[in-house]
Amino acid sequence: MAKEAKLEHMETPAQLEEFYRQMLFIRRFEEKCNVAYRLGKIGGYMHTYVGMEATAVGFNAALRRGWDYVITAYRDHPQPLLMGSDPVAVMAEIMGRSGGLSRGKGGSMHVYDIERGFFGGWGIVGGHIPLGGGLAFGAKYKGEDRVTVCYLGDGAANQGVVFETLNMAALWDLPIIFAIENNEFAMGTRLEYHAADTQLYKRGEPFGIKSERIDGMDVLEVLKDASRIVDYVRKEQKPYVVEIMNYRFNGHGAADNDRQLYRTKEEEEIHAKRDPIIRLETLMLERNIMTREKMEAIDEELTDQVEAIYEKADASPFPEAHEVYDNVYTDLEPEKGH
Amino acid sequence: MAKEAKLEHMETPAQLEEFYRQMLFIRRFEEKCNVAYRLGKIGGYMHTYVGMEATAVGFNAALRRGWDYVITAYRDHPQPLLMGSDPVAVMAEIMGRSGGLSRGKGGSMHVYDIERGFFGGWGIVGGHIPLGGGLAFGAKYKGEDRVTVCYLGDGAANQGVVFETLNMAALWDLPIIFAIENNEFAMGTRLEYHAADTQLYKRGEPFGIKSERIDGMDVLEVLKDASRIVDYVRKEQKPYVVEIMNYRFNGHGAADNDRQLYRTKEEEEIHAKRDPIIRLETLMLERNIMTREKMEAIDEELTDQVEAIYEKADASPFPEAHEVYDNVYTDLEPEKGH
Amino acid sequence: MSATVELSYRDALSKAMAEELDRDENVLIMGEDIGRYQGTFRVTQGMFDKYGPRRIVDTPITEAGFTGIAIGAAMVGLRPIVEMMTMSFSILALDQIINHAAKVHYMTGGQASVPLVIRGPGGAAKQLSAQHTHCLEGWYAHVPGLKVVAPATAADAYGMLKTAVRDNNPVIFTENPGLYTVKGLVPDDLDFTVPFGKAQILKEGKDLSLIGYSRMTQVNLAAAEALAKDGIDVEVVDVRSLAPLDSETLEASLRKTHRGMVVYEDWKFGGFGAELAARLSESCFDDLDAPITRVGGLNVPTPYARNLELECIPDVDDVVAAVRAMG
Amino acid sequence: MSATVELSYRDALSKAMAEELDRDENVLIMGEDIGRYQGTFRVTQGMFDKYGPRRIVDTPITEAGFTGIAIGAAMVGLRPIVEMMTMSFSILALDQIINHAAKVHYMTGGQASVPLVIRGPGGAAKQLSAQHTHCLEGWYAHVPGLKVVAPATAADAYGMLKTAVRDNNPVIFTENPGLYTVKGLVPDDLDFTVPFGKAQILKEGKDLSLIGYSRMTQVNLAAAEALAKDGIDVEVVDVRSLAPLDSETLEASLRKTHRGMVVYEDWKFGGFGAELAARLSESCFDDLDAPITRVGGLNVPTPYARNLELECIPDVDDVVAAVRAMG
Ligand SMILES: Cc1ncc(C[n+]2csc(CCOP(=O)(O)OP(=O)(O)O)c2C)c(N)n1
Ligand SMILES: Cc1ncc(C[n+]2csc(CCOP(=O)(O)OP(=O)(O)O)c2C)c(N)n1
Ligand SMILES: [Mg+2]
Ligand SMILES: [Mg+2]
Repeated sequence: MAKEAKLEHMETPAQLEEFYRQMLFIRRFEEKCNVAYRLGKIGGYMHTYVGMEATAVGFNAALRRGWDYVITAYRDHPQPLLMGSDPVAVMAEIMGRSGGLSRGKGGSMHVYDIERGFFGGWGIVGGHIPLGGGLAFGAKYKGEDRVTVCYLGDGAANQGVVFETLNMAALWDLPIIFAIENNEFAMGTRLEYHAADTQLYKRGEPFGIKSERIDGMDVLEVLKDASRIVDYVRKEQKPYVVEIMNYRFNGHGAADNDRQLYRTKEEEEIHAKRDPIIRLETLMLERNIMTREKMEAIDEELTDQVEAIYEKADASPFPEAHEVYDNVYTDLEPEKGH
Repeated sequence: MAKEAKLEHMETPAQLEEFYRQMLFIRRFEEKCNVAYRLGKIGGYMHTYVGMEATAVGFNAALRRGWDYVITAYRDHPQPLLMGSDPVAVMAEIMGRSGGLSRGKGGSMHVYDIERGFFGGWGIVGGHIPLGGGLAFGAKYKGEDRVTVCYLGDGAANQGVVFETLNMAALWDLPIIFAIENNEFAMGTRLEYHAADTQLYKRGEPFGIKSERIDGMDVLEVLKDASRIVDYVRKEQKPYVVEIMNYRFNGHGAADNDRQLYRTKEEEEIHAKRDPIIRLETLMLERNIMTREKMEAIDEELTDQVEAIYEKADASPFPEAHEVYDNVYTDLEPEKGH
Repeated sequence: MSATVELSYRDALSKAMAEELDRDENVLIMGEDIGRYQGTFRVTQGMFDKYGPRRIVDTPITEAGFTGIAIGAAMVGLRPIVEMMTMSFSILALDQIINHAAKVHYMTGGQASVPLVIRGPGGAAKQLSAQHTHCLEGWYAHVPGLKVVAPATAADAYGMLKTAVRDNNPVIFTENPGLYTVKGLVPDDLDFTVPFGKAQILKEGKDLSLIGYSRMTQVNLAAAEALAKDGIDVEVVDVRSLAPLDSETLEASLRKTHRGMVVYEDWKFGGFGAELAARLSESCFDDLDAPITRVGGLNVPTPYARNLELECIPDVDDVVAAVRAMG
Repeated sequence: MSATVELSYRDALSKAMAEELDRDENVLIMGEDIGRYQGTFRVTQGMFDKYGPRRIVDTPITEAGFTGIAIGAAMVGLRPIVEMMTMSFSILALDQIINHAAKVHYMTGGQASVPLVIRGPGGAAKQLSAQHTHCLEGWYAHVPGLKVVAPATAADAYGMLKTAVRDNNPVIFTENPGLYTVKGLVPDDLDFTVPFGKAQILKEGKDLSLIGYSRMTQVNLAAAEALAKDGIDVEVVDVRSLAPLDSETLEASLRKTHRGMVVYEDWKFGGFGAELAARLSESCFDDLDAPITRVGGLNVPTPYARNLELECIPDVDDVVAAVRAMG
């Protein structure tokens, strides 16, 4: 789905349409996931990206496809979709089917497409940050100019291992971007209740890492900032901390949807005005780049696409029972049976 | 040994003599430990404080005795000596004898005198930092105006749990001083090889914690800074980060004494000029507060004292075999036998 | 005997904690999303409103850090209850738990103690995948200085949690997602406590001892019922307390039935069931008509796909089949 | 057969690593004080000078962080050897090891693998006190996805470390402070490897099987010698590889001797010896003339006082006494 974007082409009609399609596709995909979850077709913990689309889309456009590495936590559906994974395989994985990227073993929180440079998909808050450091370490060790983007949440930014990794990334000049997606909540805990200073980008500073805060609800802003940052990291071979301010519109996860416990309807309404899709629609309308009708047609097209993806995924069978023993080791099976 | 110091009395002859005695006592005590280690009277990992005396002595003088809490890592001999513990019990613990503060179960790295507010004595680098936070949490919870001093090394300052604790200390306004003793080495690893930015006090800043760097080789400077910081923490009920620049003259530990592997003789000679004891001697001589003869007499007195302490400790028997099962639980014994 | 009230396992836990909070000012609860958010599994529901932020402490996601803070606070007299959102996350705090909490009393030669409870759900919920599905009770039970309990009934959840809060040692209190809705009669008595180190026979039988704890005890009860239809009279032994362990009750059961099977949800290889089977095989060697067998979880990271996940966890059918296979 | 050379266990490890560094550019070593400081136990002596900071990476004291970095690097094709200064410190990296390294291959459905070795000394050195003295091999062996080995001889140290480096799975390679100076003949062969999953009989005997691994195998060999003087002919079985485990060799030995004792340094309660004893009690039930017994470390945090510490660790006298007590 994604194309490589050059800075100068950033605001062409074609690019804006591409961004529009990507964000809307993610929105519809995630909404479908929510429906499927309620139908019992998806289980466990599932976290959607609704509201935050501009961040992944903008950042992805700044990366070299098939070359750069991306790693994130459990809110991981949009990344593989943007990096070129088969969306049916993504959906099938979320549904725990044998057609899934990991043959149903990972699920919503653990989507991977290693071949395309997408390294998951992790459930232990903060746990994947050093892995991200390792991806960058590996690239540097081999003399490849890959950039690693390591996404993490505002809540994750408190875990100790994050700081350990920041220190080593700076000490060893690892080409990695720590992209803190500050959506102001860690599950039901508001930013102010979990972070002593809510300006999270500052956490790079004691390690001498260049650090800044950007707006994550405007896809064009994200692309502009991301391109500059990615270029810096690739060229300077140094880490970077970027705090991306965004907001999730849904509950924390499909199983934790009681938003009234931690924020008000009024607050949500204010943030709804930041909706990155509406923002782009407004811009395109203002500039006469796209008509309302075209938008609706695209929406219909993507909704149908998602529907078809879902149907195909749902046609994929559950893994076979004996597969439970596969992939524990690369070369042997574990002792079997209860 | 220690007395409570008022700022205005800081530089009285009596206070200077007291500091002189404290630093020299620690020096002689530690040197005796080194000898005992070589004689096989002490085993395991043992780390002395030689060279760093001004830090513990100056800081201790700023604390309320029997009220404030102190916790540190394995380089823990000076603290109990300054806080009023029986030095024979300290030495006996280091020697693993039943007369030790913990009846020989802790050893050099795990000295405790809980009654006097000294909470050890910990061997996992960084591990005691949240415990320090907990001491401060406990004091605050009970509405007591105790201050907790939590010492840690420059190497320890990289461990993730340190940052986790800094965040919570700031979030919850815990009355704790994170006293980073930056002696420029973590075992055989020089500061520049383990810390991306060597100004470690900066690590408090992303949490909005007041932070500064001070000279830890001048006992009067330490007292002045410590008094100001302790007052702030007690009054404002907020955490503080202070990076104390000092230097260890011995090897990392008695078992790791090959200093040539990581630093030069020349470098050591330069730092030897910062010796806090010589510095105080020079000052006292300049001000005609103490004669060389008096100093020598004090040294002799303290050396004899340490000798007597050692003899008494050495007369203490090893714990009895059955004690191996004591103190696993407060109220029951573990299953016995191999 | 005091009156009883029917409660879910979850409500029994809540009730125990509320009563202990009322009884002792030094008791407090710490954890992620336990306050304003009411707890992920709702065990602390309503408590933040009632007791406020001083007693019900919402923490950042820093398991090592806040567990360590709880340990330090316990060393100066508080009695924290740390909720792990799931026991899986306690792995991040393991150094604090096994190297600090468990060793303070010993390393200080008895000068300090750590009255601390760490509680939360261990074991499989439903499709939480590999990183969120761990049974850690065996690891904890291995560590001297920790007490480890795993109640299977609402009454034990209530009585053992009170015992845990009043204990002066660090206690690992394992729950199980599948137990929260299990109901049972609970004594309506502020001072009802269930002592640690006592196993219990939940159903008497003469043919075979089914030995388990936590949710597997419920599975064993159901298996016993199914086997009764076959005329196999199973005794269900609920271990309850892993450390200290009540070997006597287990041995007495085996001396009666001469056959034993240990059932546990954890990975079979190297799990706590191995300790139970090893010691009973040794101590009851002359009393056994057959080897002590084990039924445990599959030795694989827990997969997401529901059908594969169900393969992993021992259920009633697995236990029944294993008993039948013993002949 | 290639020629052999006499080496200490330590030098065998060094030699294996140097040869693997030479053989494969993607092999590197990470750890605290392993480079400029030459390694706390000097296993990496001289390597920093020879291979430089790219291949021999001195890390800050951040076990979780650098282990995670090694895992990530392994996912993109490097083959890091992580030295834990002592295995005790690996507890801080446990989440990285068991939740990440061990599960990557499974959770990705085989897309990624983690060719990683984590090695270092486990068990008691001398008076390192409670926080520095842990045997963790039992915990690791419990985790699906990890391979866990614990060689007892110089030749196995050499051959198994090479196997570990060439393995595509995360391998926990436990050494023991007491083994570093033990000498043995080592094949002088760049491609000598010892396969995992094979136990070995180090001394044949007919009266009793003494089963152990790592340093306890050396203790068992000495005990066998002492017992020979009493006319007790002991077979010494060296497990070597805990996961995968070679049950066949262990069972075959028991079927011959009809008596078994499992010896391990770890805390007895819930240690890996329980798994060995439990499975062998079950699989060899009909072959046993006596219950399988266990000799393990005392169930206490390791105390500092030398006499108490010595109480804790099983030694030759303890094993001899336990064998005699079996009658
Ligand atoms: C170590 C650990 N602790 C707790 C959890 C439970 N948990 C899952 S997501 C989450 C909140 C994380 O918030 P944030 O990092 O801000 O990411 P967001 O969900 O907002 O994207 C929590 C507490 C976990 N998965 N891992
Ligand atoms: C978690 C952990 N990792 C490694 C060690 C080994 N070790 C003990 S002290 C030390 C160096 C610590 O240096 P620093 O914090 O600067 O304190 P200093 O010794 O200089 O006082 C190391 C690596 C340990 N004890 N714990
Ligand atoms: Mg968030
Ligand atoms: Mg230092």
